[in-house]
Amino acid sequence: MQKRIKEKALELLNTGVVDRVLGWKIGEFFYDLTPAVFETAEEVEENFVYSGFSGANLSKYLIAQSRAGGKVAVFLKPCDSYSFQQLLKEHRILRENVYVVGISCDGMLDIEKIRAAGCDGVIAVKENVDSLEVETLYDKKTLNRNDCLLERCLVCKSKKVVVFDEMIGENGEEQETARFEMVAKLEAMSPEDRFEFWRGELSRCIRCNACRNVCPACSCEKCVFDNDKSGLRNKAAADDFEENLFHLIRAFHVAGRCTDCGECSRVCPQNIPLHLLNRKYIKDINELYGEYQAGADMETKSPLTNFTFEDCEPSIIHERGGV
Amino acid sequence: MVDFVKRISGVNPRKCMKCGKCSASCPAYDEMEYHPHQFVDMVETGRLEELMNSKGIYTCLSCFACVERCPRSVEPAKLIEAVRTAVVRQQDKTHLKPDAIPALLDDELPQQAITSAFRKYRK
Amino acid sequence: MQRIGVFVCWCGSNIAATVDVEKVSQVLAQEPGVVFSTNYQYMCSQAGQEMIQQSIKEYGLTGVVVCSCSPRMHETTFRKTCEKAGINPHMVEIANIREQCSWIHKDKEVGTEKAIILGRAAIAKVHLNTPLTAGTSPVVKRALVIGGGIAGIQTALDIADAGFEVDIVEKQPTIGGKMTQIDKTFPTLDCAACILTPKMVDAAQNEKIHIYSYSEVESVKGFVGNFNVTIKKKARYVDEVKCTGCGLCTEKCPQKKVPNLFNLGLDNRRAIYIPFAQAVPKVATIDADYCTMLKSGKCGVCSKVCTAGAINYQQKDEFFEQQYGAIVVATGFNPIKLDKYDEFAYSQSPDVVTSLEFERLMNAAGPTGGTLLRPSDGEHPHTIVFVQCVGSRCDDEKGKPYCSKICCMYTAKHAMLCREKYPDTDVYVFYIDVRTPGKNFDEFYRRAVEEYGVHYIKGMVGKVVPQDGKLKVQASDLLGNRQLHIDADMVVLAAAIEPDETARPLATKLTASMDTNDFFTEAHPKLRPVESPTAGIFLSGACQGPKDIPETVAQASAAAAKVIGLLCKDNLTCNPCTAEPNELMCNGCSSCEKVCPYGAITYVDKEFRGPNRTTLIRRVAQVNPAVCQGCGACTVACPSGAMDLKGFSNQQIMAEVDAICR
Amino acid sequence: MTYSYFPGCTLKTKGKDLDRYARISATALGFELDEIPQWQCCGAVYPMSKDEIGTRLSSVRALISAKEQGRELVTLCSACHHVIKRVNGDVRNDEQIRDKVNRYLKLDDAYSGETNVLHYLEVLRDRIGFAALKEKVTNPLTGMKIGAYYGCLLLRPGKEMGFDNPENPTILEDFIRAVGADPVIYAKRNECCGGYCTIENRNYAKKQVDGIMENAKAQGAQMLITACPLCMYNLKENATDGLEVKYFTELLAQALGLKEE
Amino acid sequence: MSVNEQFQPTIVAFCCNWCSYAGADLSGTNRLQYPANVKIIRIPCSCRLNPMFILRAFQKGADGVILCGCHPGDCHYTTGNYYARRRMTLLFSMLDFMGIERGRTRVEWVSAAEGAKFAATMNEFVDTITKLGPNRRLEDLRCRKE
Repeated sequence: MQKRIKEKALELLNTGVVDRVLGWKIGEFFYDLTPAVFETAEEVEENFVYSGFSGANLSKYLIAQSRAGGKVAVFLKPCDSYSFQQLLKEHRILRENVYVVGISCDGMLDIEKIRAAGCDGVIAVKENVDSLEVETLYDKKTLNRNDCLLERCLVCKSKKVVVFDEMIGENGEEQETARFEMVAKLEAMSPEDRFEFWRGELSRCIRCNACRNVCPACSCEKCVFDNDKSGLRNKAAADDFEENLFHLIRAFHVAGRCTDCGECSRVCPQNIPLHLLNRKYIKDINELYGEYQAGADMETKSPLTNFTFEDCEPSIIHERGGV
Repeated sequence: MVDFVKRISGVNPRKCMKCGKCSASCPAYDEMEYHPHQFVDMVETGRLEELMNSKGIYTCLSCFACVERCPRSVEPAKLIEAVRTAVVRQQDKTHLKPDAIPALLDDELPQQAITSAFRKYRK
Repeated sequence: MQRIGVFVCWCGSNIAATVDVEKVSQVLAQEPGVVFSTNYQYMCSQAGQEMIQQSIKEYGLTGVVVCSCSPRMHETTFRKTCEKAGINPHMVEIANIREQCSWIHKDKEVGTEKAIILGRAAIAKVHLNTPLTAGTSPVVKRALVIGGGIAGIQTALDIADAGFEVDIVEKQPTIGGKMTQIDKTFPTLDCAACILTPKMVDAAQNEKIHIYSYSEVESVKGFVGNFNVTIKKKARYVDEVKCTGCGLCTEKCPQKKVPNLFNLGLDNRRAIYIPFAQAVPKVATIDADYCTMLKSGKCGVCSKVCTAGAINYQQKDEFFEQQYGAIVVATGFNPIKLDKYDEFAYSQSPDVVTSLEFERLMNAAGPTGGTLLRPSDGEHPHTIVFVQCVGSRCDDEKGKPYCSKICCMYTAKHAMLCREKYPDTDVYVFYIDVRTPGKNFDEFYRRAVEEYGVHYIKGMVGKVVPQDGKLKVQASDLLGNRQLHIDADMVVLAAAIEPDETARPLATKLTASMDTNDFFTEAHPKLRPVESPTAGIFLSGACQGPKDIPETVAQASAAAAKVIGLLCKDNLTCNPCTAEPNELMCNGCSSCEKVCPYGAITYVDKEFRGPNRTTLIRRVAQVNPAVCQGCGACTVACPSGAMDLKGFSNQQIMAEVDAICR
Repeated sequence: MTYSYFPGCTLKTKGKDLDRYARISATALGFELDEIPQWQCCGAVYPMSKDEIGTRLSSVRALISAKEQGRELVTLCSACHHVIKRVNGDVRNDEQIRDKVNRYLKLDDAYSGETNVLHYLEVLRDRIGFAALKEKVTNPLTGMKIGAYYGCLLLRPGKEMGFDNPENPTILEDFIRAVGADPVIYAKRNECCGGYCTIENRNYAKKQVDGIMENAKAQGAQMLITACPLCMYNLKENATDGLEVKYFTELLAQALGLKEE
Repeated sequence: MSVNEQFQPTIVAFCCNWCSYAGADLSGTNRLQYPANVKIIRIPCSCRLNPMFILRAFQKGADGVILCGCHPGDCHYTTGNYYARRRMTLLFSMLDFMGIERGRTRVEWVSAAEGAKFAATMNEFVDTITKLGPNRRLEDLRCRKE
């Protein structure tokens, strides 16, 4: 895959179809791949990497890149393409300046899980279809690939690239997965337990803003939390309330726009399952207002800018049972 | 007692606008000394004693014509039944005694007529 | 820092009885920014207002807080007061310490404490207030009247008389409404047609009035002063301009078995018809449900006989768009359906009729030519029983909870006319109460009893049994304490009236509110009875509640007066509290645009300065302040908080929250 | 389709015809009536007093039987239908009654009115459909002018029974049309026959019945049909010069060619 | 707050200007009592209510927040309350999901004619909140009033 993608990047640059390529390069470690813009074939040859660690969603960078003059090529995995289309829908990306190469995806790897499997000091990972050969400072191990996938990939909602100019690999389909299982489990808990759960998680938040910075939906010109006049300005949470506030408001602002790409949880250095908040909104929206997948198409109205006369009343949360 | 009748009947006699449609609908009107609309008024004004001694409470057919047609959903039949219930629940106030039954029977009389008479007129 | 003055009103004892006004003004004087604080008996009085104006000058106030009655009561008053003293009216805030404090609390300590908190919230808000200036929007000098009955006609005539263009939209092929079906009017007994048809002709001939007959309102957009209405003109398959109304087609049409709705189905008409002789416009209409030509393509007789060549089987529904400054609703009423009340045997015998049907049976232009004959056998009825309150004054599940108001009088009229024309008939009227408030109304009813010998019986009919050509009426005579059994020839039911079934969907289109009975609600039940709470929508006639003809006409003229008052203005002052985007923060995502009910938001690509002397084109929202009504939906839809609402800004509301929760 | 079936006392004794014809017709129409085991009296009259619990219990037992079988409960006798349907409504809507009944019966599995109560006629109208019934008729009763006699209990109170328009019912008329005969509409078809008074005040019952018969005859009826054994008795025994009265099920069996001559 | 003293909750009621604020005025005009714990903030429409106002109220010490608007279908701005209805449904569901007591937030549609409903609703809401006790799960300790 890496080879085909790299060839495509070179081809697009060399034939002048695009002026730049948006892809991934190695960061501090080989498994720490970061988004990067390549302007020359040489740079691509040297630095472009695509591997099981290319989880980063590139769509958000196009807000700036599509306006930076010339044309840019981007490689989008299925879940990234939803974010891309959602941004198109919100007029954030200039479509005509982007050349989208869709890539099929078998799931991305979670280095934490590899570590958890007893591999400290990982220095290389060779990916096979079903297994991973992990080389560490100390020895070599073979792991089951499936055991090392990111949570979001285990419950992948869709293998379909929804918008592309060209595909590498076979395009897939949307799929039914148990992605709301954890949300449902929490819903079934008592309010006290839920409260404790979330306190336990959110109190670890260090307000590094990684979730916000990575989120394709959190792409405001100026975030309310950075705005002196918003009344919400807050750089660092000093108290339980502010930890709650930040994540509550963030989730509400992306509700109906979040495509469930899972980047927030992936990048959280404290491993807070932030995606559960977004999924709760998605689950509620699906149950109360009908199935809706942000970014799935350009036409359907977002549930929060839409309504029906027969919508349920807010009191439904008292009626629908549970504790 | 009035409260008891109101409670077990679930009827609010104050809803009555005194249109008389119950009495206009009642097939047993001529068999009663107090008519459905008077019933409602008498419960409201507390004249229960007279009602309880009235024969009319046993002539109500429970046909629900007054219930059906009352524009205000007062449902006089329920009041009549409540008063009758209040009477037959008292000691020795049973209206129908088993001894009296055989004389009333004929071969074709359906069982339900007897059962229902017992249910309606005895404790 | 603002320099704020606080003015606490006693409202006589209305506030002062449960709120320690002295303490309130003292405590509030300590609030930051408050440079002057006082209390006074009647702040809205001349003296009170002068005190405010003087204080503004004396202390150089930049903001004013009045602790008084509801802002819905005197906000405008105090704003004007301050404006005259030279500060922007939007620098004034009201703390509602009467309706929402002194009147609902009994304990003076509690009331005082709450009043202080409400005062603080207002002060906190004023600190963030900014001077606002209202824009203006032009008024389209044309009115729309929906419904062409007597209410609609009167309203249209009055508006036209004042020199404004008026359009009437009427769903029937002719204007005139219910009154065309009525025979005589109470209490004068003059002929309804004689007083109505001249008005219909006036309306038709008035240059300022345009009648869209056989038409409906399709959609309404816009707002007061500038409504954009789409009118659907239903296909009548006859060219209105060419048709001369000669009526030849209506005589030659071979389809003779069409129930004549004008006579409530008591006789038949043809598939092509003119509802009645004085119809306006006098133009034929083809009933598509019955016309053989339209259904099977075979016939075409009307087209052959029409010398004007007006028949057009290909006609389609047409849609017109028109701008209006004001809209008057005059959709009227209908008698209710009687299937819930078949103890009266309405569905079982043709001789049981509604009062409106009886009206047709008495009318010289009706199916019997004005001779009262039984529908079943065409015989003269000798005993007639009238039943009042059929479906009116009921428990909610049994019928209409209201009194239909007109039945007592028209029944007295019917009873009287019967006895007058046919002295040999016995007429019984069963009533619960006889309600005759109105000029000469009770006298009229008494005449029916005393002079015409109508038997008024307090009681109700319980059952009507059609048998052997008679109607066996079983009823109660409450005063006589007996059950009556009358062998009647006819039974006439005073069916309750209800708003026309088109009213509910129309209300939704107009966003005008309705009560649970589908009557339109007034802006104020006593003081603004002909205005809907929705600006620019006015109410005329029975769409607002049961009404007789004089009341309807009075309300119609009142509605016209209100419309004229509006159309006289060239411009309306807009709401200054409009939404305003901060372009620097706008993402251009269109969320706000999608929730705006007025289409006030548009987008432009704008050049911004980027870092390092670069320029950047960004898509940003723009609000048209003339169109924005200030609801604030967009402000919440905006994730970045770029959109804010003037007068109710995020900061202002949060300042109030803070002050209250402090 | 199998329904739980509650026949009631009279159908086992004086009203056997009503029951027998209903069962054979059901089989012919493709549904089965499964008599619930060990049923007790329906309670005979609906107790209008809210505090009467005892008389409601037997109805509730029948309702629970049907619930346990997971079926709808079909009744035939108007009185049984009236009582069971309304008691079920009470259990469904009146918290106090539901609570008391459940505590009284010491139920493991609380009953809160889950069973759906249907009258046989409702099965014909809503499940079989009169059009389908018409197709199955082998012996249409052409030319017969039949008056439907509803009485009171089937229809009233309309809000609770939800059976038909209480003042202008059509279900029996539609039934009569389905079996090929002509319905005769007469106003007293929902007037009380005086049944409950027949023991104590026969003359009064006679007056009621004569009024009904007179009205039906005047409107051209040659025969009346009913669903109520008590009405049946009354109309037959207390009429001065009455029309023939049959159970509607007999007419049904006849039209389906099932009635032995 | 001493143990003996009954807990006096702070309640913020956001009322739309056209229906509910007028409804609140009407309950005053009719002298219908409801506790002084309720303080009303006037907003133009229920759709003006930003979730951050609710959170801000809780932060600063409110124990309950209620939104009152025109009945669906009667919105002065046609559609505002439909959006508010969705927003509040989702927000309240989220608060519930995070373990905040469901009773602390509420939406009620109150027309200008429903003074009695307004008072009844407020009585009921104050009662609910009093029973729930002080808001502890969504408060800013620094803002706590002692």
